[in-house]
Amino acid sequence: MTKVAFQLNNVSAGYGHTTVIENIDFAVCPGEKLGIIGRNGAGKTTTLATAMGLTRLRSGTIYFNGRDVSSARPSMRATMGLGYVPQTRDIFPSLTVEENLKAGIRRKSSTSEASLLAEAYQLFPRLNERKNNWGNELSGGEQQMLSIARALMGQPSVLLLDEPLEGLAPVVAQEVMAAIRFLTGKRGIGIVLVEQHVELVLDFSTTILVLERGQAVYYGSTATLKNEQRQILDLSIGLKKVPASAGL
Amino acid sequence: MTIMKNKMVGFPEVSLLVMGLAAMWLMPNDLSFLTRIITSALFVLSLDLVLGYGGIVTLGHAAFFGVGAYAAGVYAISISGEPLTGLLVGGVVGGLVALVTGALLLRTHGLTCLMMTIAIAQILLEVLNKWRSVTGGDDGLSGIVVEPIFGVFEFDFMGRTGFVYSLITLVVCFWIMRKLVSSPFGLTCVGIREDRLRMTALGCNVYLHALVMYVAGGVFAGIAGALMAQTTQVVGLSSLGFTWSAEALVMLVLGGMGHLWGAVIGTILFMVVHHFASAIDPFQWMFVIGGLLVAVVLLFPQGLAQAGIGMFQKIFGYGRIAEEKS
Amino acid sequence: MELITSILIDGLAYGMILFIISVGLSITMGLMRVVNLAHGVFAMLGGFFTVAIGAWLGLPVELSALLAIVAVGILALPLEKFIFRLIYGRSELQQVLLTIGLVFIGIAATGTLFGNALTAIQLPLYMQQSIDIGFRVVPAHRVAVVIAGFAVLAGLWWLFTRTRFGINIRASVDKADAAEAVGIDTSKVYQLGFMLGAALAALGGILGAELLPIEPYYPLKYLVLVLAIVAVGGMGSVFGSFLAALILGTVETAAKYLMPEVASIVFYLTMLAVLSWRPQGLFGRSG
Amino acid sequence: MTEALKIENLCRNFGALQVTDDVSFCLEKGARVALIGPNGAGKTTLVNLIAGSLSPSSGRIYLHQQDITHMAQAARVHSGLVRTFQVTRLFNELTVEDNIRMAIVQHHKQSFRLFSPLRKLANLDSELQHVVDMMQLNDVARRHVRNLAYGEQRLVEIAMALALKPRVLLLDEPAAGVPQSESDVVMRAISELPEEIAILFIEHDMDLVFRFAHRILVLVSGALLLDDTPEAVAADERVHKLYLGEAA
Amino acid sequence: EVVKVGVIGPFSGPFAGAFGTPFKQGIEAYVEMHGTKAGGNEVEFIYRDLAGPDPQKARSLAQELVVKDKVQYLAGVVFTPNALAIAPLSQSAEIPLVIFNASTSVVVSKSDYFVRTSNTLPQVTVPVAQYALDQGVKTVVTIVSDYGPGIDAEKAFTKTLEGGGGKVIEQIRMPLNTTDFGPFLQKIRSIKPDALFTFLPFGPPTFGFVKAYNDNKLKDEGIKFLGTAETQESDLQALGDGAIGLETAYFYSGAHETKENDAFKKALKKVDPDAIANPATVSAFDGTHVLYKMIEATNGQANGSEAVNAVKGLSWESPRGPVTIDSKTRDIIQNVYMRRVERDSNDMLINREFKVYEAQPDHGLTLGD
Ligand SMILES: Nc1ncnc2c1ncn2[C@@H]1O[C@H](COP(=O)(O)OP(=O)(O)OP(=O)(O)O)[C@@H](O)[C@H]1O
Ligand SMILES: Nc1ncnc2c1ncn2[C@@H]1O[C@H](COP(=O)(O)OP(=O)(O)OP(=O)(O)O)[C@@H](O)[C@H]1O
Ligand SMILES: CC(C)C[C@H](N)C(=O)O
Ligand SMILES: [Mg+2]
Ligand SMILES: [Mg+2]
Repeated sequence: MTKVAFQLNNVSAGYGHTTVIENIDFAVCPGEKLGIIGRNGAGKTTTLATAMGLTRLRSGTIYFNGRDVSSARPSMRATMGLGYVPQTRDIFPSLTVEENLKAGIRRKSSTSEASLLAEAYQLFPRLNERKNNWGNELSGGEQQMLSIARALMGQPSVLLLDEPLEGLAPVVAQEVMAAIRFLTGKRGIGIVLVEQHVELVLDFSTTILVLERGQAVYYGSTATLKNEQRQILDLSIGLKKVPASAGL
Repeated sequence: MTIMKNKMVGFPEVSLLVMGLAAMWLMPNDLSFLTRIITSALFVLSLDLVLGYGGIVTLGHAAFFGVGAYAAGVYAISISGEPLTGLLVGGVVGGLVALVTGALLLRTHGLTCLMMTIAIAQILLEVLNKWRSVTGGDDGLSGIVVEPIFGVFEFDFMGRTGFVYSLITLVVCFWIMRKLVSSPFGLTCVGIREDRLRMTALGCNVYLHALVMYVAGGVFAGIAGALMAQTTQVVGLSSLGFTWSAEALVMLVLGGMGHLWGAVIGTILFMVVHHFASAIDPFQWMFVIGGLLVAVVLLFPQGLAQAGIGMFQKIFGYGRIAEEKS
Repeated sequence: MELITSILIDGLAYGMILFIISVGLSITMGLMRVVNLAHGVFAMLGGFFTVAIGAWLGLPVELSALLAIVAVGILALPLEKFIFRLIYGRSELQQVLLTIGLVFIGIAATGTLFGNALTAIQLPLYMQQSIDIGFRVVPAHRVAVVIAGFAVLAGLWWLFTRTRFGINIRASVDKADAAEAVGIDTSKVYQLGFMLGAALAALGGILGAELLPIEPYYPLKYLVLVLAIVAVGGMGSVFGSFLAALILGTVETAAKYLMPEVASIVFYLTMLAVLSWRPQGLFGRSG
Repeated sequence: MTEALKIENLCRNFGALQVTDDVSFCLEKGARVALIGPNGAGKTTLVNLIAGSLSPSSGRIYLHQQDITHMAQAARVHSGLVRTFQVTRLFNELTVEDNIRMAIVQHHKQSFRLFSPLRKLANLDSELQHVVDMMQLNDVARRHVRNLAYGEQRLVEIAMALALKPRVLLLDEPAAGVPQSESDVVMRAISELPEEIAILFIEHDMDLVFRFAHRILVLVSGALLLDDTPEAVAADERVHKLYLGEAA
Repeated sequence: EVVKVGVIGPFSGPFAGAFGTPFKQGIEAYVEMHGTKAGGNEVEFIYRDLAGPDPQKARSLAQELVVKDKVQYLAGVVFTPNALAIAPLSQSAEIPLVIFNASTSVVVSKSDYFVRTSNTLPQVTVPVAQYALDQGVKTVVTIVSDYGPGIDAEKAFTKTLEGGGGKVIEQIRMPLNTTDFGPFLQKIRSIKPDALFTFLPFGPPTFGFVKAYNDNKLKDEGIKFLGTAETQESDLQALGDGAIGLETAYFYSGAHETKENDAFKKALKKVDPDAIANPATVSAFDGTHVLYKMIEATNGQANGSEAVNAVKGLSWESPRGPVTIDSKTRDIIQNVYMRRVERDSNDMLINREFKVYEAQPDHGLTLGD
């Protein structure tokens, strides 16, 4: 069995007096593709933010490369190789596009700045065109690209993606998915993907976590869910059918 | 921060009046101090309109207080010593100055607006300073004599009439302001405070609303200034100085802005602490007031009024009235 | 002609002092988004420490000034950690209130420690000279301030636009969470940024002491002046502060030569005019 | 056919970048038109221009035959031209109800009623309830917006637009961040709006576009590439290449 | 019987160093030397803080002291507007106020119960002008802070100088918040008068002005410095070597050599080892003397008119020299000394007296406007 890269153990978290997620468990191995789905407000974002250390942990433990990082600062986790693409994109408005990318480079990176930048621009040529613009001058989709590219600059070994395709044109979305597949396959990066497009997640992931009101209602192989436990999808996600789009 | 919080107390004006009369009865020898608290409270309330409800950051609000005070003073000296019209004159002049200056500076916001308010107040101060023949320059305007109210109640040496007169003025103004902030206009101003651009997209003329609120603040500040001029019979340049603006801001944030009671409580607290700290040890009172400020910001970021109400609700089990009623 | 040259020379020298004093605030306020009205406390402490260290260790003033700047930087550390950290991201007004509180405490504390009188930093002899340029003289320390001003400007420009630290600090301020998530240790960045601001304030306090003498009320007295420069320059723009300081300095100087009685009105009118023309300040970015 | 909104030769540039390039089109009463295009094509900019938060370098905009090119943004809203934002902009410190009330007050131009209490405003409650029902916000109506999940916030965003009783509605990615299952709620609410409202919506989700749009505008590099029926757009080679990619 | 005296002054704020603290020290030095009793009555001082010119607050502080604390006397007051604000109250309540500073001529006439132990500006500027004439100074530029006292000084100086055949060729009024004095002094340098006459409020402005005078080498150009309070003791050491040689006219020098002054300085050191003997300290010291005399005369009973009458015409040897309370104006009549700054044997800067203008009244009233 492959070594677990990143693991949440019985984790609960929340804001103020309310607990938003409860007793969540999951583990990601190098190269593994974990999908998280759930309704609006089910706690997907909270789960990723807790994994990153941005939301305070109520109880439970988080391991990264065998180390207990439950109380480590987010920057510490990032330095250890945990990447995060937030749902809100969080571009730095007073940095230019290129500076935004540079901000993502880790301190002890072995690869040179230039080659990291080149790679990012290759993935998103659009960013190259806009590299001297301020972060807040980008269009919504461009910001999304920048946010993904910035996370990749840190050469993460595990990458947390919160709805990375939102606002991307279909062509670009396909390219991004291709890039992510490439990263898991060739580089062995573990991926945790939160997405609204259930079909896409079902198609992409090997393991899946289904959340309902902050609780895990399913955690296991995607195939099993698809083939044997379809009713969970109907109940939790309210997903009836995804109509094939008008003949396209 | 819902706008309906002022419903908390059934009849705020009655409570205010009772509180004031009780203070008068308890501290008959402190009337001049109490009167000063009242005029200051009215001034801080007017600042609350502008800042707490209008979201206009200002450190030049004393300008309206000052011109109101000078206007009332000059009116009393050279036109008529009748006090009520004097208040009116102060309010009108304060409002007019707010209208003219607001028209200029409300196109900006944040630090820029703040600095412009400072600059405008400073310029007005310089102008009044130079205009010695009317204002007395830096010697101040003295010799203000006010006639008895309704020709009956004479302003006495002990300051009893002055106190009751100020208290009633405060209560009436408080009532008007409370109406103002719980109206649709009040809600709109809160929206502007939170996000101007969003309000524009809702079809709101941000500039005009801000200006109206600013003028309202100017009117009440002018009335407060006039009240001060009438009860102390002198007006000095410090009445429109930076320090006075800053002090009012401190009082407001102490009590909690966006909340009329906050303005009143903040004023009382600050002035009482200042008064006693500086009477006990005038040499070191700054430690006390400085420490108080730091402590309040760190411990009660919503201001003391809000913290007090929270405590009250906890103890008496009121629950979350404010949120649910709105 | 001589008049114009005189105005320009004096305006430059005055403007540079204003720049050096306010640039630290421009950094804490613009880059770190903390409305730090207690900025002047650091400047004042720079002055007091210089004198105290000089008297205590018997060092020449240049050295004690250096030590004083370091000392203020170090003093800023616990302040950042235990107080300022709690108010990052709070509303501007809360920051205003808390830092005014700190100003009061600072005034009372320095009054108690160093006395209420004014404390003069004795300049080294070569700084007390004046340089004769024919039709007039220019005091040597003003020349030194002008040089120091340019050095600070260049140094900061390099630091903020050409180094990783510059990226880190701007990123941390924009979105602290996101900065953490990409591996920037924001608390360290804030600490360094804050120390830098405080140290620059101290430098400004020391270099500017000839015009704005060191005394306990310093932080309150020159607050508006310093804020004016930051606002006119545009928050967070070092170059903006520089230009604003020069413009306001020159305008005020010109008024002093030509119509002294209204010099301060002219200063405020200029400020009003610039701000109505460019509400975000000369070099501020909107949004 | 009655035209609700007409755009003529609209242009706008940021420095050297031509973001809107000679765009002309027309929306009739009751139109349900989708605006699609690659990221950074200038869709949001176009909405900004029409709504009046940006001013065009040249060209004209007509609302119900009236030239509004130089009309202030607020005035356009009162003439019935309403927009939503790609990234939600709500009053986070207020409750959902107060957010919607805010819009209702503006719509009725009641905001200069200085001294009469809010609750005395006629129809306030019924209109509020209507909008809340329409967007299925009953459960969260009294919560502070800042405590809502992103998807829920999107619904509030649209609710506010509806409270303004628009005649022409510009929606910038209304369903972004709303889970698939619930995006139906959003789109259905929108499509069920009274017939006479003309709607222009930006959307990257092709399912929604093809389900709800009667007509599609394709914007590429600031210029209008196509203005046609969904069938024609779906069949167009260029659209596939530039935007949809192979999968759709 | 305890007699209470309310002292109003800037005990906090920017003026605390120059006025508030010296007031307190002066009072305490007097008590140190003469005990806490005046004619068998225990005297109690109540201090109230009034940081700057703020007439409204002045008035309410005074009212409170009278109404609540039941003081029989008021004392202190640095700023003219504050004194003017107290006048109606003092008049109607018949409460004497001994003014320790406020120095505009008109102040004392505003209430029959005001007595002043400091000075007026004309009182000290007329002698400077006479001195200038004596020295053969022909042309002068006056440069004063643009506020009441500054303008008083400018007028008194100009009138006296021009009356004696001199000429004021330019009058500059500097805004109160000026920090950079360089341009003003450059301007004077280019005008090249024989001397400049200046008046500035104490503290930072004085410091900046004297610095600028040196930096711009006006002395080298032969432009004499004529001032009044600029070199007063609380600022003097901070001025440094640049102050050496400056000539000013004022009513008190710490270096005044009499046994009264020595005793005063000794008492002051006992009160506070760091205390500096300052004009403000002496005014408070002498003011306390006046208060004691009033309390003695009324035997601790509240009687404003009797108290004030008792000190009209009162003469005594003050640390500053011989003084008298003018029985008509209730203002102080005193010597004005020309002093020059030098270093004493302890290497401290001092104001060395070198010429005396004896028994100067307040010239403000005689000069008119
Ligand atoms: N800062 C916060 N404070 C309080 N409650 C919050 C906060 N952020 C989120 N919540 C609440 O926590 C719950 C889970 O939110 P979360 O953002 O994790 O949901 P999600 O599954 O990511 O939803 P979406 O699909 O809309 O992005 C929601 O009910 C939300 O209202
Ligand atoms: N203020 C600005 N300054 C410079 N360029 C800008 C500015 N605002 C937008 N742009 C650029 O204009 C182009 C169009 O932006 P716009 O937001 O309209 O795109 P969009 O079509 O809405 O894209 P998306 O689908 O990604 O939201 C983008 O390339 C963007 O970077
Ligand atoms: C600061 C002082 C010189 C003030 C002055 N004595 C006055 O009467 O106002
Ligand atoms: Mg989410
Ligand atoms: Mg867009």
